[in-house]
Amino acid sequence: MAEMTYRGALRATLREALQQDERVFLMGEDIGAYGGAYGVTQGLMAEFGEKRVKDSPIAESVLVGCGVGAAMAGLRPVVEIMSINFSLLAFDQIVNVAAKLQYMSAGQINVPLVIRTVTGGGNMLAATHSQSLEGWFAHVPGLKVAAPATPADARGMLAAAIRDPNPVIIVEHSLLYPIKGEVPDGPHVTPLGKAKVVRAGKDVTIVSYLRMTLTALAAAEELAKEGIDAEVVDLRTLRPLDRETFVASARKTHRAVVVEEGWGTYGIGAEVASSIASAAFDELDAPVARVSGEDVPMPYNKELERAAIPDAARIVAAVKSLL
Amino acid sequence: MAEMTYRGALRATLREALQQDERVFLMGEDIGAYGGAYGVTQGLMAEFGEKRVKDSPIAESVLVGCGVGAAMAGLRPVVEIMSINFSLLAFDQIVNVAAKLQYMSAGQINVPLVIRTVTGGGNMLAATHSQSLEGWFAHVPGLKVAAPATPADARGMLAAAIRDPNPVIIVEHSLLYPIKGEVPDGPHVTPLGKAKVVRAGKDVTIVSYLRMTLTALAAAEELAKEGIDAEVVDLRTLRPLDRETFVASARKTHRAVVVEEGWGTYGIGAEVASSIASAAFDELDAPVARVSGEDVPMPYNKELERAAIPDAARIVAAVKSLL
Amino acid sequence: MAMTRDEMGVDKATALGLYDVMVRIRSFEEKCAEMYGKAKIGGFLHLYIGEEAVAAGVIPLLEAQDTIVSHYREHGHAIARGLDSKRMMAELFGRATGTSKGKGGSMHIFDASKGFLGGYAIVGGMMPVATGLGLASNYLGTKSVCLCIFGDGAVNQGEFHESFNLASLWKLPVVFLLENNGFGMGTRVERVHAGKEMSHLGDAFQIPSEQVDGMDVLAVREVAARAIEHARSGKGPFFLEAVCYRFRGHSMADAMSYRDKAEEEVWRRRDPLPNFRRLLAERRAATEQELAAVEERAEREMADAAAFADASPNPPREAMYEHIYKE
Amino acid sequence: MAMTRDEMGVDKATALGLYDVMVRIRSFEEKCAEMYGKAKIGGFLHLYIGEEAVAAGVIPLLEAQDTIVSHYREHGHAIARGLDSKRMMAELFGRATGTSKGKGGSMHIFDASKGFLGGYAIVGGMMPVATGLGLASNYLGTKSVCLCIFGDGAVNQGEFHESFNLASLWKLPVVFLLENNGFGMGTRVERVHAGKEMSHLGDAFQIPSEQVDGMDVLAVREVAARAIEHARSGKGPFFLEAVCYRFRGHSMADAMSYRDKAEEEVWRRRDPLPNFRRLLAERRAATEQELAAVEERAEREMADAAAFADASPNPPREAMYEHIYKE
Ligand SMILES: Cc1ncc(C[n+]2csc(CCOP(=O)(O)OP(=O)(O)O)c2C)c(N)n1
Ligand SMILES: Cc1ncc(C[n+]2csc(CCOP(=O)(O)OP(=O)(O)O)c2C)c(N)n1
Ligand SMILES: [Mg+2]
Ligand SMILES: [Mg+2]
Repeated sequence: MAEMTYRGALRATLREALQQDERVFLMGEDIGAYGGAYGVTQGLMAEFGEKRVKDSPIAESVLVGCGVGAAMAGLRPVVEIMSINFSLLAFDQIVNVAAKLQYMSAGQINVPLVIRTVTGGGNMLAATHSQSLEGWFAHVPGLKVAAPATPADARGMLAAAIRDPNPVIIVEHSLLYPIKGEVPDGPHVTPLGKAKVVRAGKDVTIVSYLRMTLTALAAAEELAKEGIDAEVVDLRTLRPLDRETFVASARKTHRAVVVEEGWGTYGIGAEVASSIASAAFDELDAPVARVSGEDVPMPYNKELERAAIPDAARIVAAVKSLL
Repeated sequence: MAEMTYRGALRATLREALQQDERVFLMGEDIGAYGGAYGVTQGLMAEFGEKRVKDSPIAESVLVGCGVGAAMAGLRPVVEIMSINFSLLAFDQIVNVAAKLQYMSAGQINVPLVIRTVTGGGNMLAATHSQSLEGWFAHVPGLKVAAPATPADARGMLAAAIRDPNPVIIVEHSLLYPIKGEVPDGPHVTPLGKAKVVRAGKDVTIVSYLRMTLTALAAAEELAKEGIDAEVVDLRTLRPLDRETFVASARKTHRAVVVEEGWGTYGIGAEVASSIASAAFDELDAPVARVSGEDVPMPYNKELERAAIPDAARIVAAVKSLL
Repeated sequence: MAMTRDEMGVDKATALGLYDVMVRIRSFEEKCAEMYGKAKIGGFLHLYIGEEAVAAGVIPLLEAQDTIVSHYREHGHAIARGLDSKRMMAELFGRATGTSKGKGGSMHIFDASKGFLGGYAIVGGMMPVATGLGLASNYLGTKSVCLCIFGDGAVNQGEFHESFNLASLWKLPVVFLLENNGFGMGTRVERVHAGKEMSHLGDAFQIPSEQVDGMDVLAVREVAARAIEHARSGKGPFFLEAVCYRFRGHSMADAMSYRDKAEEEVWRRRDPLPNFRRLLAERRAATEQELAAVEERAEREMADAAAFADASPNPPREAMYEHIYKE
Repeated sequence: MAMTRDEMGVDKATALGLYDVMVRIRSFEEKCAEMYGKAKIGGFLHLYIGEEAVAAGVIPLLEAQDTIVSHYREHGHAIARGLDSKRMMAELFGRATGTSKGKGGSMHIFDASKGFLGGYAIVGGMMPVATGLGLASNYLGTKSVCLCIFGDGAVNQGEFHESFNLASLWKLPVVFLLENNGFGMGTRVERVHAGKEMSHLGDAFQIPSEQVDGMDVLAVREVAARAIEHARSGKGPFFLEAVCYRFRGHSMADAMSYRDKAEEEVWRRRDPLPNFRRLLAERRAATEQELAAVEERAEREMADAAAFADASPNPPREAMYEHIYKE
């Protein structure tokens, strides 16, 4: 085990993949000379050269489509979209091309494409740079969507994504990049599609993902002080969605809160809550509570932005409302 | 009251708006000389000229963005995107521009833009032309999303959309165009944001929208034969979502089934089901059931396509599973 | 007098082969129209009739390792690439024996074994994909060329611009083949495109371009050979505009009220099939028997294809859930 | 000898006015940098320092009914358009007195009363919007021109192409102003754009283009006058490329390791402020006192702006829910 930042874990995985597999190459805006908007790819162009690490024009649609074509031809492109907010310009290539080629060709073609992108708010970047849109990709059959909350998962899930024969979108959170955590030594692969109980507890289940998992853990600590023992489930992969793990937890604790950073209405939490409410219908002692980002375009002002994103206090309050 | 097709009701409303308000103009691919891919705008270019009815290049992003700019400047553009599947190419203009300008300008600007588009399957158009993606727009604060199921609502809601100072997306279903129904004489406006009980019943609530409302009504007839009295709620507007109406119904009947044509996972039904499960927690006698399109890219083959889209039998079965 | 190789630029066998491709395409398309009339084929059906000289002029020049991505009007390209007409027809019938086991339909013909990497039904959507196939060729050093086929409608999409830029920037071996048939659905090119000549759109990206008469299979072939050679030799993309005309409606649903009958007549007189047939006969490149044999063979082939399709089973219901993810 | 109007193409008062605009822009930007250092400003802050001659050369030529849409590096454009520096600074501070009540920030400055219809932070996103503003001008017959400002990075986006085509096709009165400062973030133009000269991108659309030295305010002004006149007279769009340089990093977070110091030095010697100041003095278009007064006034103005912003309240929490929908 070594301590690594989330950013460092991602970079180590990319390096490793570049070293081990000639078919792997990286492509994205400012990932080379600049080192990536968030520094994840720092140094990789210098190390691997421009064939393996490609600075692309600001043209998200061809950026993704080029990755799709290369993946069809047997390469393993890892495309960085600087922000998930910019992925809207590549939506057609992702949803209508990457996700569907395998199906439309009845398996003649597969698209082992990885898209890394950054989601979420908290940096005062306002409405067009701060939304959490990963739920849209998670709606699409043919895509996988991973959202690692820890350096270990970032390493393991990115490695899994690069090995996966399907298009995988990895959503990262800019506020997680500097966060440190233990990472197993050497390469490791975290299977996609498995949620994880990251804190065991018996009184209530808190289901969340990405940065909100950390917030949920903080809330659990708060609750512990008041004698409430929360179990925290990290979804880790949004598609395929591992319902079993969180439903089992809710069945055990009889209460559940679902937390997400994005907009609530038609959000990720709706699917999770409705899954729990159905599957654990007879075991629930209270309605499933949902905590989400406010249904507003992200405001720039720091205080408003903070208020628009769930914090531990809101999760604590939601838990208490169920008791 | 007069009998009109859904297509005719839309066309009548467009004509009326073009006649009454000089600021209204239509823009879209093949809406003029060709009359619209589904014939909704047939004859309007001949009647109103090319200033008011504009054939655009196949370039969805500038099509929508042009509408946004014109709306900002005080016009009332009604933009047709031939299929909701093509709206992915305009996603950024819809989500990051149309929906957010009012907010980012703190109300200095508003965008009275109407986007009409066609959603859903059933015509053997396969995976890139048959998906139901309106839930994505319904997730976005700043947008309104209307989905009329009847000629009367098509007329009233399109009229409301054209009067609305906000961006409104109207999703139509190609299989509804030829369907006839009673439409009030003269102009009428159906307020956006109000669901409707389209069939009263006491044993179970079926919530749906657009074409699935017709399927739900058919299922209700089937159920009636077996002595099961279903109440059918048509959502009509996906955003703002009128939770009160369907929650009240579920509270009354103690059972609910949510039906949608699109993919189930992270679908519209998740929000509706989770809202009911929470708000009617103490009144429900069974978990909320969800019926949705299969989680697959739409297959071309007629039988597979039919199997991928909910029908009355599946709704009937879902209702019975709750009793 | 028998034609020499020089007079037509191709030898007899090749010339007859080009005719064969065109005839087989037309024959396939006419069979499709007939089968659509019988409701054996559903969805949107876009026929290639009138444009055969483009596919026949370009595609037989490709090598085995080359790839093709096309639009939804791709039957002709698939036939020219040597796809099995039986399996194609079965696909249009939605049958389990189809190229995509009935899940793709007319707009999504694939045969990866022949580098035919799909019909794409989102206008312009194949262009970014083509850049990636070009990139892979350079990356792996395979010298394969990607032929990217699209219509005049796609020229106005942003992806056209993005793909041209990237392909030129990275010197990707892509031949961009524009089939300019004068219309995108019911809209004339001039009503939606501001440029005088679409082929000029390559200039600002330093992509060499040529415009060619898409009704003349030999003219197309000549320019296409240069285009492919350019791409294969590492000089980057080439932009080839074939000016042509579709004789049928946009799809089977199209009544073509927007079309000028006189204009249509002019183009019909330029129909590549009878014209090339006449040329072959005049130049004695083929005997009447040989020509008739080609036609009869094609007709039989397509009748067989329809029979094969019709006798094929529908996919089982479980097929719906297959090929979404690969293990 | 005092300069005549002819020698500079503008009269004394106008010339001093141009200097005033440039100085005020720089002064505003330097105050921003200072306030960002004090954490009064958050998020991404993109400074316009070095590019002042572009805004000052073009924007004062616009009329009251004209509109502007710009990118996220738009402070200079807003100042040149006459927006209140106090309310702009308050916006950057996120305060309730800001142009967008603190909800937009640096990248989203709006003042609809001045036709300043926004900073857009999605690269290329303002271009389609500009076509709509142009359309409205023609539709309503207002003769207003839309100035659409974007960077070299946006040129590679598909929306550039779509917007050029539509604007030319429908003869929309849009002046497309490209601020080519040589870099998109840390990437040099040549590494991501395949063309030799971006200004040629208008050719295929029949859009007249000109390239101008963006460090020379008078040169910019001269070409801009023609561009605006062209658009206003109903001839359709004009494409103006101003070649310039940004003296600071892409945003405050940028260490500029990718930049060539020698190149930077060359450009710094072309700094439009001292150069234009020297010209004004040489030509006796302004006295040292007048010039110093401009500078002092600007400094005071921006200090006042910062003080105003700092004294302004944060928006109340409820403001978060306002302006999502209009009743
Ligand atoms: C992005 C997108 N917009 C609209 C359509 C609907 N559509 C299908 S084909 C077509 C016309 C395309 O014309 P062109 O590219 O010239 O090809 P042709 O049909 O003439 O071969 C349109 C508008 C689509 N499939 N995709
Ligand atoms: C669609 C999109 N992709 C990427 C970004 C991130 N980004 C912001 S500014 C920028 C560089 C833009 O460069 P340019 O257009 O030349 O403008 P400049 O900053 O030089 O003024 C990038 C890549 C973005 N905002 N939007
Ligand atoms: Mg065409
Ligand atoms: Mg730049």
